[in-house]
Amino acid sequence: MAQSTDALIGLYRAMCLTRAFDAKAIALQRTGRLGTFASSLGQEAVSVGVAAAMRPEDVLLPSFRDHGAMLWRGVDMAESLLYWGGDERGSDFAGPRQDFPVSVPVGTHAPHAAGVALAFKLRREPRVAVCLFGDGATSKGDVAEALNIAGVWRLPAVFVVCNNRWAISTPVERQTAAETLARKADAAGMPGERIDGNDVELVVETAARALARARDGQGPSLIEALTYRMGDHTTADDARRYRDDAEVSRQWAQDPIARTRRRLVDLGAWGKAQEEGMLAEHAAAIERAVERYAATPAQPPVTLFDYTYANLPAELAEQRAAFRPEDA
Amino acid sequence: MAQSTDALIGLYRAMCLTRAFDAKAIALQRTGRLGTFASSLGQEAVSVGVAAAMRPEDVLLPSFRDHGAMLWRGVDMAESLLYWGGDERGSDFAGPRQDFPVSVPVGTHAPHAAGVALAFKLRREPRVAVCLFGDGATSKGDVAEALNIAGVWRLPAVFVVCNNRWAISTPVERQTAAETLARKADAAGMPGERIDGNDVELVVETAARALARARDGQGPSLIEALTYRMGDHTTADDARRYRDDAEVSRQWAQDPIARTRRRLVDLGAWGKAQEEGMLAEHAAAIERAVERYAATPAQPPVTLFDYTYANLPAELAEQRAAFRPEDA
Amino acid sequence: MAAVTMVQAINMALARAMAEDPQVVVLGEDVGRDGGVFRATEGLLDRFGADRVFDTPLAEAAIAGVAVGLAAQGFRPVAEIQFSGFIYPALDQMISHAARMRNRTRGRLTCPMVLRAPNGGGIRAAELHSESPEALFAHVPGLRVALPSSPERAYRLLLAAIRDPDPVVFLEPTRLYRAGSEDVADDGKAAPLDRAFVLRPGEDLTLVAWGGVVPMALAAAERLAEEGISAEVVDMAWLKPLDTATLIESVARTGRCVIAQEAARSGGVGAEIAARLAERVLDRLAAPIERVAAYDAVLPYPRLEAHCLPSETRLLAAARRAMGRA
Amino acid sequence: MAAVTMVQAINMALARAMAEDPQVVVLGEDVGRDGGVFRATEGLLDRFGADRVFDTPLAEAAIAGVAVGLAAQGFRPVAEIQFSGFIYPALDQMISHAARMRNRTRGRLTCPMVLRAPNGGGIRAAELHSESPEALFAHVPGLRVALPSSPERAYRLLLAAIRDPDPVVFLEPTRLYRAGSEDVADDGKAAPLDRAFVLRPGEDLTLVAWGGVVPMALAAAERLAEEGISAEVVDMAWLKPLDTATLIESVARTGRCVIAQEAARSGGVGAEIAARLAERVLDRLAAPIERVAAYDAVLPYPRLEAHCLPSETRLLAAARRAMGRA
Ligand SMILES: Cc1ncc(C[n+]2csc(CCOP(=O)(O)OP(=O)(O)O)c2C)c(N)n1
Ligand SMILES: Cc1ncc(C[n+]2csc(CCOP(=O)(O)OP(=O)(O)O)c2C)c(N)n1
Ligand SMILES: [Mg+2]
Ligand SMILES: [Mg+2]
Repeated sequence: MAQSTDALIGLYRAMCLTRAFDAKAIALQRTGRLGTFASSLGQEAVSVGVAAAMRPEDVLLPSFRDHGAMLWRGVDMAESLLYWGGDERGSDFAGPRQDFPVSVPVGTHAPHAAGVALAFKLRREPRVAVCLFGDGATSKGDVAEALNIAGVWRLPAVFVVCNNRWAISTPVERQTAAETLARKADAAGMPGERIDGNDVELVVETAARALARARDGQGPSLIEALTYRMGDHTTADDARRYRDDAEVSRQWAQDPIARTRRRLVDLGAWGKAQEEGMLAEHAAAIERAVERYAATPAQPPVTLFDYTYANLPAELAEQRAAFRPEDA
Repeated sequence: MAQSTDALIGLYRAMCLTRAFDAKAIALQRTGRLGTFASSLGQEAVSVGVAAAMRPEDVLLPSFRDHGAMLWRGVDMAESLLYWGGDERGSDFAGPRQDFPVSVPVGTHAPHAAGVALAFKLRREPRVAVCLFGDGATSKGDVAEALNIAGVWRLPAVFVVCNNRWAISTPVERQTAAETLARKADAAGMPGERIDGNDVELVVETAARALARARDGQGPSLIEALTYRMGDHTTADDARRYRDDAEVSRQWAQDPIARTRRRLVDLGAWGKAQEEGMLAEHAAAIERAVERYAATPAQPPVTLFDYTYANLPAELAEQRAAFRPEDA
Repeated sequence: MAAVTMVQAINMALARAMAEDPQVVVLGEDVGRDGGVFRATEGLLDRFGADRVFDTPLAEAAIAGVAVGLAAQGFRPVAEIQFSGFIYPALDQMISHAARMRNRTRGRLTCPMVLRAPNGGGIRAAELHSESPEALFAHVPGLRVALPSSPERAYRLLLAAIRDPDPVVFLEPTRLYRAGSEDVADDGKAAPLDRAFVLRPGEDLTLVAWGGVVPMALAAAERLAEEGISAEVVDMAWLKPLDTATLIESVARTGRCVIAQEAARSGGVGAEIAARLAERVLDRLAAPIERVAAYDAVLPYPRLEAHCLPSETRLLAAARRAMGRA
Repeated sequence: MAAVTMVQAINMALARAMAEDPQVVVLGEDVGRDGGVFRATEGLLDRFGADRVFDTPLAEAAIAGVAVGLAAQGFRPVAEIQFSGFIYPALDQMISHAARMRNRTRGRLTCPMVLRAPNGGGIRAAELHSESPEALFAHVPGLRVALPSSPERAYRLLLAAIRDPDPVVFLEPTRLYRAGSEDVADDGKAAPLDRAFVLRPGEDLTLVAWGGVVPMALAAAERLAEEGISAEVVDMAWLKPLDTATLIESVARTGRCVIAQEAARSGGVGAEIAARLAERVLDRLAAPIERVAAYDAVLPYPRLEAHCLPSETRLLAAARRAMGRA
């Protein structure tokens, strides 16, 4: 692997932070302090690995399960919580200003990635649009249309299917008969590759290659990263209704975090002290983020009128003027 | 080739009739007796060949350029003229009662084909849904979604891309970077095959194989039939704005009708007498169809209210009651 | 006869329709083993088997399109869109094909399908999980649009929708799915087609609502009664076509009308109702028609959602204005 | 200054906008070499090159979606949908993304795009080539919707649409593309945002129209003048938001209003206009507001199309009814 040990430690830490953040978010949801939340448990290597292969000036178009990538790119955990807490300001993140917010409709951000990549191409900027979506999303027409356009225009875009085997209750075998999801690339005339998405180094390496290719004007590619959704679909879901606990248990053997930790331990680069130090550090960072989240003053209700248009239409100005927050 | 000479003569005649009908329709349009019309000049082998591989109880879902297939299936030329003349009754054809009408929106009938095929599968009927669309249609999300569903449900459907190289002014090279349009099948996990669509026997044979496969419960397939749109996109188009006459001229060498005629002549099965007899017969049949078309009494204007709902809503009944044809 | 919630009533209607008519099939994302994310299709797979209930790939345009194909073949597909916020990709199929198949073929092929979707706000859900797109469908000739507002009406309207030979968009207020329960006889009786329900008679004022705001209108009427104002509450139930007769009869009598809708104010179904009343009973109107609706802003995320959606307070204020008691 | 048709004026506005602002790019099916099926983009490829004008694959959802991506990156894409009858697959992107990007990110990302499409009937075109879907967009917070009704207004409204920092759906009446020509100065002056045009002053009656029926309203006004009825003609021009002030001013004065729209009657933009008037100037109305619109039937194919669409005869009849001269 091309990664240095330091880099691997960085990836490991990011995956661990993602998981810890994830657990905290679920806890906050369970106690009524956050809205419905989509956990990325078990698939951190994909989200983090892809982001790690990007440059700051690239643009990320994440799915709703990509806090791993978003945090890596510089979104503040408090911003992420704000988003999941039902506050639009969570997507006005200070970090990667051109990155896209989460796309709630599955797969509809894929055409945006083509548009962003086209912008780069037209401006002759060596930047890449990176779009993450799930196995379920590959059934959407939007994704097919976007891949096709990116292919024929040779756009600097990288599409990553995080194949976690499930789209809510639908296993990937009932989502498509395609041999692999990487084969979706054939329809668009771009290279498609399936990789072990629980191997974070491989994810970084594969994504880096695809990004370099795109940056170099050689066009888009599709990466299928095989992983597994260890948790429920969201906090509103109960996966035991439709899948075997045994299957989930088996998948723990592939856990990307445990794998990476083993590798670091084998390399002599990680041990109990580092692990404990990191966990404490993460816990503290998360606590601080939760505090910032909790301390964020509410948006004044009247601001609900202020971001629909740059030029407030007269009719909306009237509604705004008549608005009384106490009427809710 | 598996076709008998008689069968080949049948195909030849059907292609010739399609072309003659086509020419007549253009003439009618030019003289104001028909609306905008989409000619199938040069690609008759695909439309006719596919239909010839079907059984009567199968269901055809044609594109707007498939009068070849529709006439073969038993749509009356007068009905077709009625349709292109701007009269809904043209799609209420007496012949193949379960066949679909022309789909004006490109590619959106592909999901219908999946639905029809699903109906066959659920009822365990040995029938096949056959959907025809163009190269341009393969860029539509609807087509990708339909192929994917047909694939994963192993539906008895055959999808045929009539690759006539152009979607209005867009050549297929700028439509997609896919190696072939047959590769679109990879994304859906079904077999895809590219064939010479100007070889009518090959079209029949390939379609027949795909139909047999589907009928046999082995699932859908995609056929890309390579041909060429010899005419303008429609009577409203002037292709010289965007493509070389020289390219068109070269394509005449591939003309499926001339090819089939040569073959029949080589087989000693066709000659001047037969040709002249057929042409006269077709001309007469077309004349009769035009007469039937011209003699079709107009729909009473008030009928415009009568097919939107089976149960006429009160508000529409009111509008109907107040309707005065002289107000137009 | 047991007390059931709205989502249970919907489940009951689906089971009933499937038991009665083998052509009724249910399809959509996660409608099978999972029973739908709100459990509306729970148990149907076990009871009717995989030939009658099927999970689809994640593709809303195709869900509608497949239903069109099934319907043309004589099936009566009931397709579920997981939330009405994801129904937009299905609009093309509904507008370009479902709504036109009968007319296009002069009745040779028809489209007896139902497109169901959970609808509306009030459950503090994520973005696009609280949409009210009913007006987009209610403008389309060839479609019917229905919204229930109680378990019983859900049961009977859904049966009417499934039995109707034309496409029906059936939007179910998520906020009412489990908001309460009532006894519903599983007797297979459908609600009349295209007919509104007068839920509470009144003399001074007509409150018109549908779906998720109906209980709000009923509560407001109760409150108005305390103030000596007798409000009639009309649940439109069908938004396409509209039951103009019931509307006119009521407003001609009361002379005052407040319309409550969850969708954004401008261009909502409330506008059509107001326009019809202004056309038909102008001379009976003792006060301008009031509309209470979501503001014409993008619907806020949960934190501010309630500030944008109609509230009982706003309904009451409008009613009092209409009564000249502002 | 030469007399230009509407489609030439649109072409002129596009060229002007592209010349002024390098961020303006044009995309759509056949907009390049072919110049668009109506020639609205003719010559732009030659003049501005393949980096500013590009043919897209046949994929309407992606055309809108790609524009959203370009716009987020600071471009000002002007995307063409070949006919508004094929705009339905783009609704999801327009509603779920274009209309929300500013709000969703609190202004961090925006969507200064225009979605253009030929619109409306009257040209005896094939099915789905004569649609009037403006109401579907006019209900959506975050969008603007404009329709021109003359070459000059087309030029100025399109410039306003392109320069506006938010998404605008721009629907061009095909029946007016070449219906006449007029002198239009290529001076880069945009029409004011969100403002209707009073095309003809009048005192007895207000005729409200937009797009393809505006000339019909003007002709009707002429005819009414002969009958001694002075009709004011208002071209709404923007359907989202609506210029309520101009409407109110006019109808408060005339006391009578006839609204003409090409779209199906129920749930059209005319309903919103009527509803607003009923709210705001109820006491000034001397007669019920009349709406002249396509019937609530599937729009017929060319043979019967004219029987469904509004006609001058129907407009005149409505005006006379409003004047009590029926
Ligand atoms: C267009 C659309 N349809 C339906 C939904 C509801 N929904 C949310 S996530 C999801 C499954 C997504 O599966 P996949 O793409 O595999 O992503 P994963 O959840 O596994 O990350 C569904 C159906 C949605 N958000 N958007
Ligand atoms: C959804 C949709 N978009 C655009 C159009 C306008 N249009 C009609 S035919 C056509 C090109 C179709 O190309 P192809 O699929 O190759 O079929 P062909 O015309 O070559 O038979 C276009 C863009 C349409 N009818 N439907
Ligand atoms: Mg998944
Ligand atoms: Mg073609």
